[in-house]
Amino acid sequence: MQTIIENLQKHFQVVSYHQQRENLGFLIASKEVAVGLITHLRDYEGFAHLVLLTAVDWIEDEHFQLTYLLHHPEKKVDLGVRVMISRENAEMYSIHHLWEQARTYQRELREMFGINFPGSPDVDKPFILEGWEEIPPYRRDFDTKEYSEKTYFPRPGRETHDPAEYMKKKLYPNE
Amino acid sequence: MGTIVTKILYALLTLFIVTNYGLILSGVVHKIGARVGRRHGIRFYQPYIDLIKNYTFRTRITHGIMYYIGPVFRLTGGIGLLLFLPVIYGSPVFDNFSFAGDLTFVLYFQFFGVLGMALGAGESGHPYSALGVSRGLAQTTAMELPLTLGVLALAVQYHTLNIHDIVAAQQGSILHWTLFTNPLAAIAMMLSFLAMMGRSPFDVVLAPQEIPIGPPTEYHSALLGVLQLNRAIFPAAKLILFMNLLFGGATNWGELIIKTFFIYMWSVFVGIAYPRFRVDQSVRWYLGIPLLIGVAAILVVKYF
Amino acid sequence: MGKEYIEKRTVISPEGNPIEVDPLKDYFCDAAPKSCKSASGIIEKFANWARSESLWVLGFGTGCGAIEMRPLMTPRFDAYRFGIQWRPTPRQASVFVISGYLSVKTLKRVVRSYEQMQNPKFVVALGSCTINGGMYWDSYNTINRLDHYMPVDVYIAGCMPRPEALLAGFDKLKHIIREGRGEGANKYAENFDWYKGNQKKIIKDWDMPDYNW
Amino acid sequence: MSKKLLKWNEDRTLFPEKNSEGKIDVDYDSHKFMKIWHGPQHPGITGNMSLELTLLGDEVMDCETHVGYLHRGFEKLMERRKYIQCFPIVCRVAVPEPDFNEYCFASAMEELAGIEVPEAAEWLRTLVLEMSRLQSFLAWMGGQAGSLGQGIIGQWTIYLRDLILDRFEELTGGRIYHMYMLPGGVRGLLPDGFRQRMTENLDEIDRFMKDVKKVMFDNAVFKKRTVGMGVIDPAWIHPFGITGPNARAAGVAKDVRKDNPYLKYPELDFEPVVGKDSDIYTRADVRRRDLLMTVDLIRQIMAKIPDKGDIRAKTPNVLHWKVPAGETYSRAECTRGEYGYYMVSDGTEYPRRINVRGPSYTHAVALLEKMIVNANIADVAGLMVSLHTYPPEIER
Repeated sequence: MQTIIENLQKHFQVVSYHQQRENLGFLIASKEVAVGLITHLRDYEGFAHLVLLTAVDWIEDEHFQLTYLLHHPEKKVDLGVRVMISRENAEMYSIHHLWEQARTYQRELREMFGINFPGSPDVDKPFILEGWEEIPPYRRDFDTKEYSEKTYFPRPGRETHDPAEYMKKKLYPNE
Repeated sequence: MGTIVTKILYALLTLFIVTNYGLILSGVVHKIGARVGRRHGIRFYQPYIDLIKNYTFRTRITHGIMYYIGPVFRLTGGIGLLLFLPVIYGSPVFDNFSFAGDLTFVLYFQFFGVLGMALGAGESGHPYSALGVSRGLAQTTAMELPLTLGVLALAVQYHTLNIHDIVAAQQGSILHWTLFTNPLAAIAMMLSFLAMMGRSPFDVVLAPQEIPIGPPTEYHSALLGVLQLNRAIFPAAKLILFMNLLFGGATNWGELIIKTFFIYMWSVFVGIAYPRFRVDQSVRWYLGIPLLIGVAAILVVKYF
Repeated sequence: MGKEYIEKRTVISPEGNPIEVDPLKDYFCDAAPKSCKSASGIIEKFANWARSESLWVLGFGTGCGAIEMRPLMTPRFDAYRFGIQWRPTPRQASVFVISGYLSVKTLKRVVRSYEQMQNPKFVVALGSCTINGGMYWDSYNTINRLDHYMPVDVYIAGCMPRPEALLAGFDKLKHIIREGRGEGANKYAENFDWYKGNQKKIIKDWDMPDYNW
Repeated sequence: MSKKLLKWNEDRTLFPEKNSEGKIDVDYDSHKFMKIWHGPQHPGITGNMSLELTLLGDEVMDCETHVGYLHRGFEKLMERRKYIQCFPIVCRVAVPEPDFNEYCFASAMEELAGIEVPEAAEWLRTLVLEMSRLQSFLAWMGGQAGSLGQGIIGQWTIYLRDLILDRFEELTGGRIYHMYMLPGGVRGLLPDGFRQRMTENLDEIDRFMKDVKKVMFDNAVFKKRTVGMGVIDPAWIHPFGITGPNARAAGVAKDVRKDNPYLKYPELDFEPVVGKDSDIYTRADVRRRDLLMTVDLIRQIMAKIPDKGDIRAKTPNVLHWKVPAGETYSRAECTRGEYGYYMVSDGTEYPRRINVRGPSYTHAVALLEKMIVNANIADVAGLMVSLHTYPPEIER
C-alpha cells in the first residue's frame, strides 16, 4: 500500500493520505487531477475494480465529497479517492469511459445529490425517483420527515420520541 | 325425426358426463403435480368453484366483436371434437355423431380452437397475446405433422376413416391395440400428444414466466370461464380420441376412466420433470425425430 | 424522459396514410367506473361463497413481503389447499396482495393494475408499512396509508408477517367476502374523486388516463 | 450431418446494422419494432423492477432497466437516526440476505469505534452469514428452474429453505429479518439441541440436492435452454464490476472470503468454486457447488463453534454513542457478490452518511442491458435470474 502511494506521489500531487486499515486507505485529490489519477490507478497500478462511487454532503463546509473506491484484484487492497467539489453548481468530470457501471452511479448521484456529470450517457434521465419536484433528497437540507408528513397522510396515533430522553423519563423519572 | 332428437339428447348427456369428468380430472392432475412437490395441492373440486367464480364477476370489458370469437371458437373446437367421437364402443347412447369420415373431421377440430383463439386474442391488442398466438400457431403446426402422419398411417392400416371401425378392429385382445400392431404410428402420435396437452416441455405458449399467460392474457370473468370450461372438455376429448385410436377404445365408463387417466399421466409425468422448450426449439424437435417416426410409420404400413 | 408518447401526434399507418392519434383518448377507455349492483338473496350468497373459496392472487411483488409469498405457496404452508392460487395477469385476478411498503413509483403501477382488475376485487395489505408507514414512516418516497389510495379489505400487521399470519388474513378475507362486505370495488367507484385526488396529490407525473380498464 | 440439416440457416441480412455504440437505430414508425414492458407487474421478473424491451420479431434489440420501485431512501433515513436506531432498519435493505447488511453495518461501526468483537460472537456471525447464504441460494435455485418452466425444483428448494429459516428462528427469533448482529457482538448463543437439528437439516439438503442435480442439471431440456446462453466475457469482469458467482463462473476466482478474509473464514477450509464457460448453465452449476460448499462450511463451523463464551464486547451507552469521526468500507461475500457498506462518521451520535454497495447494482443495470441484446424474448427471464439480481439493493 505504502509503495503504491509513494509511486503515486511521483506523478500526482496527493494532498493527504490516511490509512484506515492495512488494506484500505483514503487520499484526497483535487477535482482537476482526480480523473487522471483514477485513470493512472486503473491502468498502471492495477486498481481495476470500481467498488463504488458515492457522495457525502458536508453542508457546513459548503462542499460535496465524492468518494471513488477502487479495488486492486491482485494485491487485494482498496484505495478511496476523495474529491471535494463545491456545493454550488456541483459538477464533476465523468468517468463513464473507464467503467461501464460508472454511468449508473453518476445517474444516481445526479438525481439524489444534484451533482452533474456532463457527458455521461443518460445522466439526466430519472433513475430512481419519478416526477420529483423538491431539492435532491440526499442533500442534508432536505427534511424527509417534514416532507413525508406534508405529503403522505400520516395515520393519527403515532408518537415519536427521542429514544434517550424517553428511556430516561420511563426508567429513571426521578433523576 | 325421433332418432335425431334422441341422438342429440344422448350427445348432450355425453357432453355433461365428459365435462364433469374433465373438471374433476384437472383437479386430480393438479393434486398429483402438487404431491411431487410435497404439497397437498388444490381441492379436487376446486375447478368447479373457479368456474362459478369466473361466471359471477360483475364487470366485463370488451375489445370488439372479434374478441368474443376466441373463447367461442375454442369451446366449439372442444365440443366439436367430442361430438364426433364414439365415446363408449358398442353403446348406442354414447356413440355421438360418429360417421364414416370422422377421422379427418377430428383432425380439423383439433386445430379449429387454436385458430379461433388466435383471431380473438389478437383482437385484444395485448402484446403478450400476440406473442403467445404466434408461438402457439408455430408449435401447433409443427406438432400436427407427426400427428397427421400417424393418423394417416392408421387410416392406411385399417383401410377406414371411421374411428368406430378403428376401435372395432382393436377389440378382442390387448395385442390387437394399435399400440402393438403399429408401434411407430403410436410413438409419433404420443409424442405429439405431449404438445397437445400444453404441458412442459411444450407449454411455452402459456409460459407465465415470460408472457403471462399468452393468448388468454386479456380474457377475464365469463370469457375466461368459457375458456376454462373448454380446458376441461378439450383434454378429455383428446384423451378419448387417443384412447380410441391407440388403446383399443373403451366398452364402459370404468374402462374409459382408467385408460384415459393413464394416458394423461404420460404427459403429466413428462411435464413435471422437464423445463420448457423455446418455441423454435420445440418446432425443431418436432420436425426431427417425431416427424421421421411418422414417415416411417406410413412407409411400414404401406410396404410391409 | 420525454412524454411524447402520450401527446397528440400524427402517425403514418403501414399503408402510408397519416392518422391522428391521441394516446390517452384512443388507447384507453377513461370513463369513470360505476358501482355495480349485487344480485339478490341466495344467488349473491352463493356467488360470494364461490368468490371466497377461489381467491386468485395477482402476482405482483410490490415490496419485501413478496419473499414470504413463496413459502406460502410451497410445501410448508401450501395455500393452494384453501383455494388461493396465483394469477399472472390483473384481468383474471381477484385479490391484490400489496406485499409491503409502496414507493410512489410503485403506487402508480399498483393503481393501474388495480383498476384493470374486475369487480369484485379485494385488497390484502401486508406489513406495518402499508398501515402507517411502519419502519419507513418518515421516508420521502413511501406512502403511509394505503387506504387513502385504494379500498383495503384486510390489513395484516407485522414486519414482515409470517406465513401463518397471511393464512389467518386470507381466512379473515374469506369471512368478509362471505358476509357480503367485500365491496371494495364499489367503494372505489363511489368515492372515485376522493381516491383520484389523493393519488394525484402524490403521483407527480401523471401520464395515464384517469381510469384505465 | 443430421444436425446440419436440422439447423436453420439464419439469414441475418434482414436485421438492421449496428451503429458505433453497438446498438441499432430503432425507428418505431417503421412498424418493425415492438416495445414491450417486462415488469414490474410480471411473474418472471426478480423482485420489483422492469425492463423496457425493444423487440424485432422474437429478438431483443434494445433494453433499458428501470429501477426505483423499491426506493425507500434508507441512506437518508439512516442520517436522521442514531446508530442503534439504524440497526433494526439496515436488515430491511435486502430481503433475501438481511444478515449481510447487519454484518457490514456492525463491522464498519466497530472499526470506526475501535471495538474488538469476542471470539464466540465472531463464530456465531460466521455461522449466521453462511446460513443466510444457504437459504438465499436455495431460493435462487427455485427461481432459476421456475424461470425456465420447471416449477417442481422451486417447491423442493423452498421446502429446504423453510428448514433453514426454522433454525434461524430458533437462533435469532426471526424468520426473515433477524436483527441478530448488534454492533459489538451478537444477541445470543446457540440454543440446546441446535447442532443436532442443524445436522439433520443439512443431511436433508444434501439428499435433496442429489435429486435436484438429476432433475435440473442433468436434464436435456434444461441444458438445451442454458448451455451457451448469456455468456459473460471474462474481459467484462472489471469494466462492469462483476463480482461473486457471476465472476467465478467466468473463471475469475473472486471471493471476498478468500481475498479479504473477515470473521473466522481464515480458519475454515474451502476453495472458491470456479466455472469455465460462463453461460447460464455454468452460473447455475457454480451456484449449486457453492451451495454444497456452504453446507460443508456450516458443518465445519458447527464443529468449531464454542458453546459458551462472551458474545458481546463492552460498548458505550448505545443511546449516547458517539462514533469517532472517520470513514471506512466493510465488505462481505454474499450470494450475489460483494456486499459492502461505506460509512462516514462526523463524530456525532448520528451517522453522516452510509452508502450500501449491492452487487446487483452493476449486474442488473449495466451488465443486463448489455447481455440481453440479441437474446430471445423467451430467454429474458432465465437470463435475468441467472445473474441473481435483486432490486432493493440497487435503489435501497
